[in-house]
Amino acid sequence: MSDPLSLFFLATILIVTIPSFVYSIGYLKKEYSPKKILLGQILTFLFVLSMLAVVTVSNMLAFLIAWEIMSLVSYFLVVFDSEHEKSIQAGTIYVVMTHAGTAFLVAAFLLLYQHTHSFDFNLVKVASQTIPVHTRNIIFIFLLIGFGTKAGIVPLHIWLPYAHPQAPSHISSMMSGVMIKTAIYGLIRFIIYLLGVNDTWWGTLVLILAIISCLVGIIYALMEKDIKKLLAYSSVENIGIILFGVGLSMYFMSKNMSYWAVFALIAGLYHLINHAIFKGLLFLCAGSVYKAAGTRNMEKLGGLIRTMPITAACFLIGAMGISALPPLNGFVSEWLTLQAFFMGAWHTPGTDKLFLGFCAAMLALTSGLAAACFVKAFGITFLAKPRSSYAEKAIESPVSMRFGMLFLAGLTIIFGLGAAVIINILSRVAGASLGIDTSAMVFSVNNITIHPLAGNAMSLSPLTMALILVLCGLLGWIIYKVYRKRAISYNTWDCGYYRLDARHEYTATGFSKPLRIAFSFFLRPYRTTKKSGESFYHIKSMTYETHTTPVFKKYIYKPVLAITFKSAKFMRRIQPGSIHVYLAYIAITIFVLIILIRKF
Amino acid sequence: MLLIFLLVVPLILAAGVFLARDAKSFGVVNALGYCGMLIVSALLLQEVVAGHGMLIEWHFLVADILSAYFIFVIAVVSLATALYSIGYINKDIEQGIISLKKAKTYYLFFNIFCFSMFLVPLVNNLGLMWVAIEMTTLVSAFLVGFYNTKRSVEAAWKYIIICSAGIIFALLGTILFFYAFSLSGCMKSLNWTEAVSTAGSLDPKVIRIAFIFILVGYGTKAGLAPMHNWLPDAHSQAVGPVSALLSGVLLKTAIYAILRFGFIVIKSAGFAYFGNLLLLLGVISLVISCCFILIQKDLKRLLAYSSIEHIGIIAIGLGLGTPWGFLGALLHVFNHAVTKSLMFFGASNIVRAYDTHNLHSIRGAIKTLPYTGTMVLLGMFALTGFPPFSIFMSEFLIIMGAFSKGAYFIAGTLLLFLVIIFGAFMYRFSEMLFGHLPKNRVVQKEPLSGKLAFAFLLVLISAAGPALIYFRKDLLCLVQNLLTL
Amino acid sequence: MQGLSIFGLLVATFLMVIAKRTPALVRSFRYQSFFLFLATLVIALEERQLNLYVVAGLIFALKVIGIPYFLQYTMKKINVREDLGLIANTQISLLLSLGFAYLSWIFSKQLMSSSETTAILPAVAFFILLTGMFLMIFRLTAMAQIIGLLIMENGLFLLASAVLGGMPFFVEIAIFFDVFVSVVIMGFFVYRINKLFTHIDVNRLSRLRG
Amino acid sequence: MRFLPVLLIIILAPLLGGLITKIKNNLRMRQGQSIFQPYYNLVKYFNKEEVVSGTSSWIFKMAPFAIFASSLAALFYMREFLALIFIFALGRFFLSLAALDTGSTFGGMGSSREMFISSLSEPVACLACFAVSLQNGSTDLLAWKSLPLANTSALIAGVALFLVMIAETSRIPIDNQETHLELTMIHEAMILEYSGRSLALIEAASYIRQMIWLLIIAQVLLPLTDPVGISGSQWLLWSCWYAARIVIVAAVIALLEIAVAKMRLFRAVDFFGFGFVLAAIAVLCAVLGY
Repeated sequence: MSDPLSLFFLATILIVTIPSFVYSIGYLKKEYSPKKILLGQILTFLFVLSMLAVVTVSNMLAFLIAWEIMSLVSYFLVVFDSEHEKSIQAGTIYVVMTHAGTAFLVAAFLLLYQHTHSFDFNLVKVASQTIPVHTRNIIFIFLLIGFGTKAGIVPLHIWLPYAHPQAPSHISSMMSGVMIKTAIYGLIRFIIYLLGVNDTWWGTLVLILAIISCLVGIIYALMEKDIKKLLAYSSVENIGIILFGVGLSMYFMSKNMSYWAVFALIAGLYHLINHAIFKGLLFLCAGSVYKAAGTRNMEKLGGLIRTMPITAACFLIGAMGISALPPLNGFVSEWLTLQAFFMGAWHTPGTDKLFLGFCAAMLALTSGLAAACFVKAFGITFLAKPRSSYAEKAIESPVSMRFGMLFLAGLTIIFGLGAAVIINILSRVAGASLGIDTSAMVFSVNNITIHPLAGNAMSLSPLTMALILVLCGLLGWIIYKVYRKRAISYNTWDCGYYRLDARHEYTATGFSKPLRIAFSFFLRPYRTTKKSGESFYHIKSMTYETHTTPVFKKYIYKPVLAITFKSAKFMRRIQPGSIHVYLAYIAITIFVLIILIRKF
Repeated sequence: MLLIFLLVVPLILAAGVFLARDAKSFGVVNALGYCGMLIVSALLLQEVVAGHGMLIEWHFLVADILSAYFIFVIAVVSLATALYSIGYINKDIEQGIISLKKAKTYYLFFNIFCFSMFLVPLVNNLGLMWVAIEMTTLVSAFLVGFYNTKRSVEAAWKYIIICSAGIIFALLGTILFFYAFSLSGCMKSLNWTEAVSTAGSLDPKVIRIAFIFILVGYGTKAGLAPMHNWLPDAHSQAVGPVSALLSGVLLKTAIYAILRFGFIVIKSAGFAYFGNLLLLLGVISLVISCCFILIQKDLKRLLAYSSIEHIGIIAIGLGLGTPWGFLGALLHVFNHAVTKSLMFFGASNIVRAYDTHNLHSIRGAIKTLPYTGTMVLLGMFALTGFPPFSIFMSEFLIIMGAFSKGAYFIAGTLLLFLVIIFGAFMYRFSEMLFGHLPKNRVVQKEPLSGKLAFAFLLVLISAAGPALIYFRKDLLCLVQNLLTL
Repeated sequence: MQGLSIFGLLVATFLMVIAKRTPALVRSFRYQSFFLFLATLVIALEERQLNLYVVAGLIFALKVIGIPYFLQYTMKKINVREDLGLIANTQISLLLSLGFAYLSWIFSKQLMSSSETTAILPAVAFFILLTGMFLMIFRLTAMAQIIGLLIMENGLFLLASAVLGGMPFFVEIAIFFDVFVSVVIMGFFVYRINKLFTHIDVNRLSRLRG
Repeated sequence: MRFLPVLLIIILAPLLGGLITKIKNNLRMRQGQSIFQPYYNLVKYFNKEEVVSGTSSWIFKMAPFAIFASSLAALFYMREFLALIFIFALGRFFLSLAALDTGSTFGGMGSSREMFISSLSEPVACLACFAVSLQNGSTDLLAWKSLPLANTSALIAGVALFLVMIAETSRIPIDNQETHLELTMIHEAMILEYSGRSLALIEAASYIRQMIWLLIIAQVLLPLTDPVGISGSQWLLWSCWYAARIVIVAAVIALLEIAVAKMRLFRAVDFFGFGFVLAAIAVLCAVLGY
């Protein structure tokens, strides 16, 4: 397959994987033995190869094989630190979940095959219109579950926060940045491109899932102390944002609003590549922090901005991008998505407007929470005083790692400023995958300003915005300089208590407390206090912990597993080890079969 | 001539045991012999496929495409086992677990066992086929009870009694088939070649009843639930290499027998009857084995139950009756044979290194036995149906067959339980293979022969998948001919 | 004449069902085999087939003399308690076996779909078969299981010679050989079990489970 | 010509702050400071020497410019509400970071609360804007022209926006500009470490931001068409009314501030919940065409 869609994903993959690969050279050194490094690099190479295969093959069977190989290799990479119990568990959860997802894909593909008698994309596309409606719906659901597992759509996200952090950081950046996007590719390729959308409820369902993923993802991210886990949860959120675009485009497609379908898909794809870039970047930065400080726990970090300036700067850019701050790329894509909602709703008749408005509001809430989340992530990790000896001994990471980070940081800015150019390219991709001719559609003027639907007031030019911001900043600076008063350095104000140290700083947990209380209905926070000392009245030490209940794990996955194992244990009784019983089984089988002989 | 060769070589080797000086050299000779067997069987297969249709020698040996295929499978696995045995038995002698004499008896029974298995697909006469299968039981019983421990003898006893009792019913079924033939008054000799030709004119009622006995009888031997109970005991207690033979091919010979009678049933009583029975037993096997795999703590038993699962899958594939499903099932016979042999070799290496079967007390196997560990890891993924390994392909074909027939329930069940079983495998094996290297364990050296066996099997496993994709059309034609013979 | 042999077979079989100790079982097995030999001989006389004569001869040689002797020999060599260990006591066993008799009568009438006279021998054969299975399931010791197996085979032979006038000749021979070998091997294993466990109560062989 | 209103806003922004304080004081029967006090303050800050926390990094030094820039740049994006929200977010982002940078507990507290409040306020703003945009199909709220009484949806949306504005300009009941009591303060807690010129810039920025909010809300609640093709006298009238309605909104704020008490922080959830419901009703009205 070499249509724009495939090429777009090809580009996305390469953009992220190449710098990550360069980064890995410095990252792996001294962490592992040379032999293991070689193995790791080979696996990484295979991983990238399999992802490329996934987005380029034009045959369902080949897709399936590439898909499974991708899962397999990524599993090996997740358990790369095979000593840690954690990574083994993470790997197991990951590979089992994704395999379960694949089962649904197999079912969906075979249903497609049954009605179209071909595995080839083009032939399937031609014949797919003949499929009866209820079968189409079933196929859609299966595809959604299958790819949703890989993409980490809530509540199928359960593996993601375990697997992504456990892998080596360059792998985490590839997994979070690119691999989960292949699932989005699958959704677009199979649902939008091959199956074609003509029920409104498809889009609606995807939008609802998007809302849930966004909110759940970002709320969990806010509660995290482990920086890589935080990033992983934020990937769940961003997948949600991408799904906003995709689902909205499906929705408009079913309403024959082709222009807005294209526009929404553009927004989705734009956020997809943006997230690939800045999430890749953030994971790389987190990795270099981990390598330098030896811990991922934010409560033990802090003050790294002095010792690791480059990493800090890159992380800041990434954080700004992901918090949708102008004029960086995240801002552009979220703005596009919101506009898609606003303008789309304006052109949609009827009370669906209310639903669309609600979605838009939820998106806004998400971006607000995301900003909070990354203020916390950057502020606690890099600013103020070091909170532990880990953070004090940290040093800036080697050149190759810095290159990887700086490259992606640069892209974060470029994809913000160059929006007007990129949007034209994306319009072709979206058009091709929706089967709409976009040559007549206008999305930007003179490659500077995004200006959909010429004549409408709505327009945006990140480039000019950046210019204005810089100029205003300069103005402020000039005013600042005009008054040449001296600035003296002194301790932070300590209310007259002269021993202010890192222990007085705000912690990650403390930072997110208001939100923890606000969302307590969902997070169900609880506290554990441990007292130690020879007697209850004479307590030597006390430990006090706050936890949040992992709702999905506790109320969905655990019970299912429990039931499975219970029934299995029950079945165990049929084999008590007595030969007489076994012989009886044979006799009984014969009797039963002969009695029921007419049934067969 | 080929057929004779196939039967004579094992006997010669069996006789050769008495001349053998030491176990190792004889092991090598043994392996060479089975190399020859493999080549010959490959020639046979090629000749049959090339279109000479059916080879008949002395009127009681016959090889059509089906039997040639099964012969090939048996040859492959027995070669791998012969290779693996060299190192394994040698080590047993070094560690003083067994004497040279015992080693010789091992090779003796090994060869007779192989002979009996080769006999099953080759004999033309359905009665003699029964004899051959019963013979496999009797011989392999010794290999199960080889170490003469309480557990192994118990396993051997259960194995021999349950299988004999089951196979008695198979004989009853055979007699009833014969009765049906005599009713139609056309033949007096139970020969397969005549049987198929006259199958059309048989009395369906008798055939139906007879087939139930055949199915339960040979099903017991094939390990179809709920007659499977001997299987985990026998396979887990047998000598390391022999477990592979038992799981890999012995079960398949029983499947072969069922198929032989099946063709007659299909012709007289129609496909639906044959299909439904197999589907029923297949699904039951799948479900039950899944339950036991979930809670299994014994490494080799785990693999044994997975054999039951795969036999169930094969039964389902055959029962579907769609060409894709049938093809998938037949290919699955081969794929499962090679993969499971690899797993059993790996398992017995691990069991020996840690001298325990208990999965909970085995950790960091991939460090203790780097080579074996890697192989087992890959084999595990192959066994649970991950591409690019071959089992993925055959399972995919079977599910495809189910869909093309519209048997959504079957397909759904298959998918569901495959996933659950995969989960169980991951859960057990990831803990066993990875994790910290235990204190008292050191990295162990592995014999070359074992490594060779692993490499041989792995090549087959990885090569078969792509090959199947490449040749699937031609294979389909062959199967369609088979179904319409 | 045939009537006598059928009568004898039935009696012998019921004797087996109510047998409490191994020697009794072996003895009644010998009676059964003898009447089987008789029945086969009668059929041979009717059908005038050489191979049936040979089969009858073989039955006499192996099942009336050879195997029972071998079994007694094994029993002597492993001197364990002689009782069979009844899971279902004799009365219940008897009732059940009556049920079996009825069942097999129905079954064979279904199967033979012809006059009742031809259905009677197969019915007896099925009955013997069932009884053998019954003994294997409801008697504890290893010996009982071996004998149960042999009884089932007796049933099969009766069936074969009754409905087919014997299988193809070399098949018969092969099966006989097979039976003999299997008995020997099982005897060998009984010997081993006794050595390892100091009993042959196979119900207590339940280390391997689940 | 385009820069004239911008300049005007910049110049008048502090005055508005002074005005609100004045109204409050008068309502409290006090003399109160002059309405030009904000200007005096700014000048004073600019002339004071500055103390910078030793633990802080370049983030702390750079933040004031970013904040100032965001407020100033916002002036050019008043006709694109969504962009406006994001630009404000930029300033807020850096202010919160700067607050964390000094390592003081107050700063952390302030930024934590600020992000909490703002993230809750954003959906309300978005939905309200959505309601208005359903009327004229664009996110340009200043292009809103029909009379509010004729249009229920815009009125309700305006009220929702008003609630958001209260939070954004750190007014009672969400925040309180007047005290430095650690229980209550949010915005003040963040800028606690700032002094001198930096503080001046930040203050100026927040005055401008407040002005922008007032303009928007005034336009939504009491809309006014642009002065095209009207004679001098009418133009005078127009500008008077233009200023008057801003003053009205300011007065309402002042009234509210002395009327109600500061809420507990976590009550903010209910506060914005109410705002969200209002906005949703506004959308509903818009859909039903009221």
